[in-house]
Amino acid sequence: MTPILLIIPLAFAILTLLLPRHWVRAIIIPGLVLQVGAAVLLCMEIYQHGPQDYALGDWQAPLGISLIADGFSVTLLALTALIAALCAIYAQYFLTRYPREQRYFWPLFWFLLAALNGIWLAGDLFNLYVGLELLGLSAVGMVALTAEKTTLKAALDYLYAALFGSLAYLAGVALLYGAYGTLSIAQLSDMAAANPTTQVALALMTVGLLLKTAIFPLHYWLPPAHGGALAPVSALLSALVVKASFYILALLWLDVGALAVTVTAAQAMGALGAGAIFWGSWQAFQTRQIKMLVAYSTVAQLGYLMLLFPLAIGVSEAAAQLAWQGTILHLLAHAFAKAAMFLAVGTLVLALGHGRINDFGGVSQRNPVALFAFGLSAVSLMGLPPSGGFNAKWLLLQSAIASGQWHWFVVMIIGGLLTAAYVFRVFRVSFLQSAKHEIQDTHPALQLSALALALMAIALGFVSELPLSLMNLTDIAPATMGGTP
Amino acid sequence: MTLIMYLLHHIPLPLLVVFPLVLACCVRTDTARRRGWMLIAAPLPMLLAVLLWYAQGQPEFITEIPWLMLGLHWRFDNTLAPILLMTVLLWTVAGIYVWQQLRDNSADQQPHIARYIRCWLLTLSGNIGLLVAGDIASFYTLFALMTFAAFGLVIHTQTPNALFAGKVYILLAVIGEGLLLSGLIWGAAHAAAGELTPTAPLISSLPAAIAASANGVWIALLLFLGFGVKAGLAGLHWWLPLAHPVAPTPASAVLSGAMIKAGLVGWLLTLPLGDFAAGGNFANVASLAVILGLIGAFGAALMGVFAKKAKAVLAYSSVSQMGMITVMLGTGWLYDAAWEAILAAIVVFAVHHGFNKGVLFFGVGWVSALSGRAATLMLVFLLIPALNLIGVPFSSGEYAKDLFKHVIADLPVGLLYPIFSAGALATTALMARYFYLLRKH
Amino acid sequence: MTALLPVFVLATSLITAVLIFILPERYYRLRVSLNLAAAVLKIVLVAVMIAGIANQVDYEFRYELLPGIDLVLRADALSMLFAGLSSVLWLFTTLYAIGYLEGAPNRSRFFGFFSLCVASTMGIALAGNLFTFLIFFELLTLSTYPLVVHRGTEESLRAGRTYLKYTLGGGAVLLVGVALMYGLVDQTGTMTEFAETGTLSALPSEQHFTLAVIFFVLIAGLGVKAALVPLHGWLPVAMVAPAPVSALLHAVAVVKAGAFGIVRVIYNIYGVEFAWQLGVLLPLAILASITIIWGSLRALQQVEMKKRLAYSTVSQVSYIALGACLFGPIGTIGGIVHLLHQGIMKVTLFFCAGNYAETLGIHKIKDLDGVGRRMPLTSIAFTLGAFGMIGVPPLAGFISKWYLGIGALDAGMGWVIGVLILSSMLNAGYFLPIVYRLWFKPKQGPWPDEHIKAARFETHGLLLWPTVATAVFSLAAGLFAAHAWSPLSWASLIAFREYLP
Amino acid sequence: MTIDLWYAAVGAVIVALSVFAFLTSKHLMKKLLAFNIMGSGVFLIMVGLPQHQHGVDPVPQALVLTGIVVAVSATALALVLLRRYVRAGGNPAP
Repeated sequence: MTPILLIIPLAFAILTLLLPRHWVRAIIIPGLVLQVGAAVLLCMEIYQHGPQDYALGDWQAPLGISLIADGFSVTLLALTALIAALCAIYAQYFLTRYPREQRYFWPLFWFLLAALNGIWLAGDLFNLYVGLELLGLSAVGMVALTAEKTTLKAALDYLYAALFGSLAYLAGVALLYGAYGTLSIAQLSDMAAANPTTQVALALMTVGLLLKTAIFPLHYWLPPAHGGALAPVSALLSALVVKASFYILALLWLDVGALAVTVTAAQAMGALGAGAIFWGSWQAFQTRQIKMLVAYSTVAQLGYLMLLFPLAIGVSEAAAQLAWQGTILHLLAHAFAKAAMFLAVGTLVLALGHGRINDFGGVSQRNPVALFAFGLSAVSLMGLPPSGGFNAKWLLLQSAIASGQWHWFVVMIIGGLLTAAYVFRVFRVSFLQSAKHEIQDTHPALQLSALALALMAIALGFVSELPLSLMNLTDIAPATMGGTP
Repeated sequence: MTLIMYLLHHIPLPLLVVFPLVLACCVRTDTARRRGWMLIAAPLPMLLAVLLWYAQGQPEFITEIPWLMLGLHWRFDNTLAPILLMTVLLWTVAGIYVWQQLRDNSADQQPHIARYIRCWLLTLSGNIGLLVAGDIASFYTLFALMTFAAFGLVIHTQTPNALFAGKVYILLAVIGEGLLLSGLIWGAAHAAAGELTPTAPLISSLPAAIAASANGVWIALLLFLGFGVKAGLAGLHWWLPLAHPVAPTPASAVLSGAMIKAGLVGWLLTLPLGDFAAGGNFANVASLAVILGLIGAFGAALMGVFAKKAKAVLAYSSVSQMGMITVMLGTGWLYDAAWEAILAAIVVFAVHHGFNKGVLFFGVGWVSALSGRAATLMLVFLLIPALNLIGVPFSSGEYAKDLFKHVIADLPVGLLYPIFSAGALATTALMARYFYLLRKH
Repeated sequence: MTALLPVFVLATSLITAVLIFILPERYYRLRVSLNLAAAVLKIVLVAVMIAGIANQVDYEFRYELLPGIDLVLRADALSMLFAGLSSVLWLFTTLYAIGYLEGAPNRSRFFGFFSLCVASTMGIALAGNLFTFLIFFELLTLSTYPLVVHRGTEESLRAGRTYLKYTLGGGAVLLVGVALMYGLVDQTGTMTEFAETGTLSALPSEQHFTLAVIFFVLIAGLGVKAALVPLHGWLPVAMVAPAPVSALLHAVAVVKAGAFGIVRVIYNIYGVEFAWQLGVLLPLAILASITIIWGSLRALQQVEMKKRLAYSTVSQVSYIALGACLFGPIGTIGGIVHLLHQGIMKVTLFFCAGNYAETLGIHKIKDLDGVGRRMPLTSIAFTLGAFGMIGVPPLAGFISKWYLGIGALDAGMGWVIGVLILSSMLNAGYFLPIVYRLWFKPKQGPWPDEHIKAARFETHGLLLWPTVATAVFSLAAGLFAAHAWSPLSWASLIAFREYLP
Repeated sequence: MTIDLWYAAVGAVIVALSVFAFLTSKHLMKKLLAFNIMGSGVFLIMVGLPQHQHGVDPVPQALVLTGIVVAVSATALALVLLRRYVRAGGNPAP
């Protein structure tokens, strides 16, 4: 079952590359159905039978590629499939205005999916590297789709950051392999001790991954890339791609190097997160372009993910558990909400013909559904109930209380208010009665796919139990990662 | 007769009080001029009921409706019955007066007839209602109804003076209601202590509760001052001389004759007098009552003789007369053994003053409507109530005052007796001024 | 069935909201019938539940949201008081809004958020624990913002911003309080359930200081919506909203949610006896008293009708908090019953203000001269509402004040009487001049902007009859206070269950 | 010091130098070159260090092979983008 999730996207990537244009359009829906179906089936299998190891082609590690499907990875697989499917539906209608870009979008899209699935399933550090590189390359390609000067520049910056980050990561891998002679995450987590080699390796990998995740102050490449790309691309990048490198980071700190990391380092990571929250929010509050606002919002929201480290390292098991659960929920909620937000914003920009926030008057009358989707996703981002974002924030707050780390508590509360501050800028103007510009109608599918994602972000607030119970099905995580194995 | 008896026993008291309210709802702007009869009809059922009740020998008569307001408990009270009778009669007569006015063409000059009639009926309802209300909530309700509705009567003419008088009236009224409400709540809290559902306690339970309370003095003071606004207590009387000259004549008559007694009724009902004062330490408040009463009695007379209008003189006279009643009340409060007798004197005095003052007010209207010999005849007729007020021998005033003087003759009150007697001089001066101003007119 | 009834009650307005959002603007009749049908259905459901509660039926719906944290919808006597108020007023406000917004743009959006707002209110009423309460409390903020800025003018947007600053800030503070409660105190997950007499008193005395701190954090969060001074700044500004919104915000939704929350925290989390022992009630009572006086003083200075009413709300809502602080059943009754009484009286006043503005274009108090003749029914309704606010019997406000006063004396806080009386006098100070202008002043020149000519009635029927109805309610609530089905009796039931478990 | 460790040490020096070049170079082409050199350094470490510790090992060889493929394709993509960027009027040395 497991490798199908890699085979499907790769197959479709090649198909869409080779087939003529009208065929490409025809196989989008079947491909999505297959992908989502496979992800759901795997989920159910894992749910019933527990985590699975799979050696690709029966080649055993270390030379073979081992795929590990546990609760965490299948959750992310399902998330990826869902979001990708909705983004694809959106893209299908959105790209009718971009025939040239459409040609390249679909192969890149499928490669991106393959890379993501590969990362979620990877059982060793090197496969993660390959996945990261494939992910980076297809993401850069997608950013560069429109081939305008600004997007090319953004794509180049993104590419250089990704490459530099990958190499830093690879250097760390080299050190770890040198020291322990294995790349398997499961084995390393037993072996890695708190010695300088491990710590240097971790430091190198961390820097690389921070750069790829665009954590403040290494976030410089993200806003232009995410803000400049086409709407469905931005949605995929913000919702999924940055999460992949964060996933690896979390794996490194809480699993592989759990014995080597120090509380001080974890607090420093948290400080970066706080910096991201404040700086990203402030920038989002300042910017004039709606897409940049959403992109900076991603910078800020990624900061919450960083709070996992101080909240889960060096604290009681219960607090760590809460932090871990909160982070997972936040990751999921942000993925849904941010994808929805980018899609909604894309629709609005399409309707208005520009992205200047201050000229958004009248949008609420002509594009209510898109605006509503934006609003719902904003609810989740602000961490207001009922939403996945709220549940995530709640768990993180509880974790901060349980471990007595009041500074992070304060950061999160203020962060929520800052989010509200920039999000409501958009609502404020959208309620203005006077429309300064001609507003065009947009295809309902555009609005509805955004709304569907936003509703998922909200619905996550009611079904948080589901991912959290799936999460507990893990065999690679020690106690700090997910409770009972 | 049995049918009437049946009705008397089974038609609840509230209907008699609500009747004027119903009438008020039927007044319409375009036909108001032809609705003068309502003013006469409104108090009639109550008048009938009281007379019947008297005819039956004043049996115990209570209407209870537990689900209305905080539990309604209304009754005819033996002590208050004379005042009730006087009030209803006065309102009826005043109603006739207004009805006649409305029939006259001169009434065309008066705008806002509908509003006037409505306010009249509302005030009437409150005034007669508070005399039969036995629970605190409805008593206060009707008291407030009377207070606020009377504003419409005070400012009816809409002249600048009337508007100013209205302002002073409403200001003092609101302050009075405030004092009153705090006193009532405070008292009720003691009366209802230990109960889980403090449905409004009966007003008759207040004196005992106040007497038993550690803060009784303060509650009593609040109530004394709160009702004092209505009763024209010296210092709180300012609205009276302003309101009476500007209000329409019949309105002045009921204001001074009937409504002013509502304050007195409040005192009689709520203050810990008689047996309740025994052992209590209300001497300070009681002395205050005597002192304020004296100041009112003579101070008002002093101011009254310089008044420029006949009705203002009558207003000061009302303050003065109420001052005498206050003195009587204070004395009775100080000497609880004598209270029963003094109470009788107070009631008689109140009824006597109500009737006579009413007639004197009507007189102002009558005299101004007449001329020549008829006016002179009227002046002569008006000597009767004036002399009554002064208390010349064989008059109702003499009877009322004598009742009181007999009581205090036996009490160690020192100079009070001669001073009280000197009150007649003050009244005489005022009456002289009244006739002078009428003649001049 | 007993578990699902609270969900149904919530769903009536939630589903209506969704349907209205989906319906295109032009389906006027369908939208109206949908809205009204839902409102009537909700009243029926609430009535069924009220009857059930009186017979000790337990309505509870429970759903696990997060590990160890449940979404609980439970109907108890107190929640039914609030639910009854909001369902009845929803019907009347909707009727009024239909008339008020006739021909205006964006009605679909308006009624959608309107229903959502009522759904949040219902959720607040039925919330069975602090967490659930918090969810709906925040939802309320979100659903009311579009209503406040509905007109889409610069002014309303500014007002919306102020509104958000306060309410989101308050929401964050409440979140802090609730999170602290769960994190520091409630290890078992049962102490944050709303239970009669509260459960915290069982905790050891070392935790009492923490509990007191959390209490004030919670109150600070709730106090923003309840407009406790100095957190009341949003309320007068939010007056730019359309009249039915103001009516809803002031009478049922926002300020009541705050006040209701305070009552919940005191009675069902801490338990009034325990809160009294902690010594947290006296400071709150003093704050509430300051609010009462301050609101009245500010109301005196206002020249605009709605602003004056807004400051009056600031003052009046704190009666509820004050009543909740009075330790003893009578004060409790006073506070709780005022929750309802203030609602019907204030909604009446705002309806009247809306009628004056919509019919004659009158916004300033000085333009009200002689309106009583032109709009007698509205003016009678206003007079009733105003006298009720002053506390003149037999109107609803008198009953509240009566119980508050006696309750204060029972609790040994006699000074509260002074506050009540002073406030009543100030109320008289700012309401009586309006009443005076309505009835006694002659008309000065033409009306500022007469939209609706007097025909069969003085104004549009849908504006008039809801106003009259709520005015009659506020009279009836006082007149029949001792009746078994009066708000007062229901409040007494709540109080007895609190004090005599 | 084995020869493998020497390789690893040289790799580390190369990485250090190229990181410096990557960070300080303004020109995008130079950055790309620095990246490639950095890659070589990392590969040297990758092969050298494990062989120093555990003797001859086929795994690093396989890994480096994969790494080179990835680096080449990344370089190709970067070159394409760079060329398009310059053609679109972008300045390669901002």
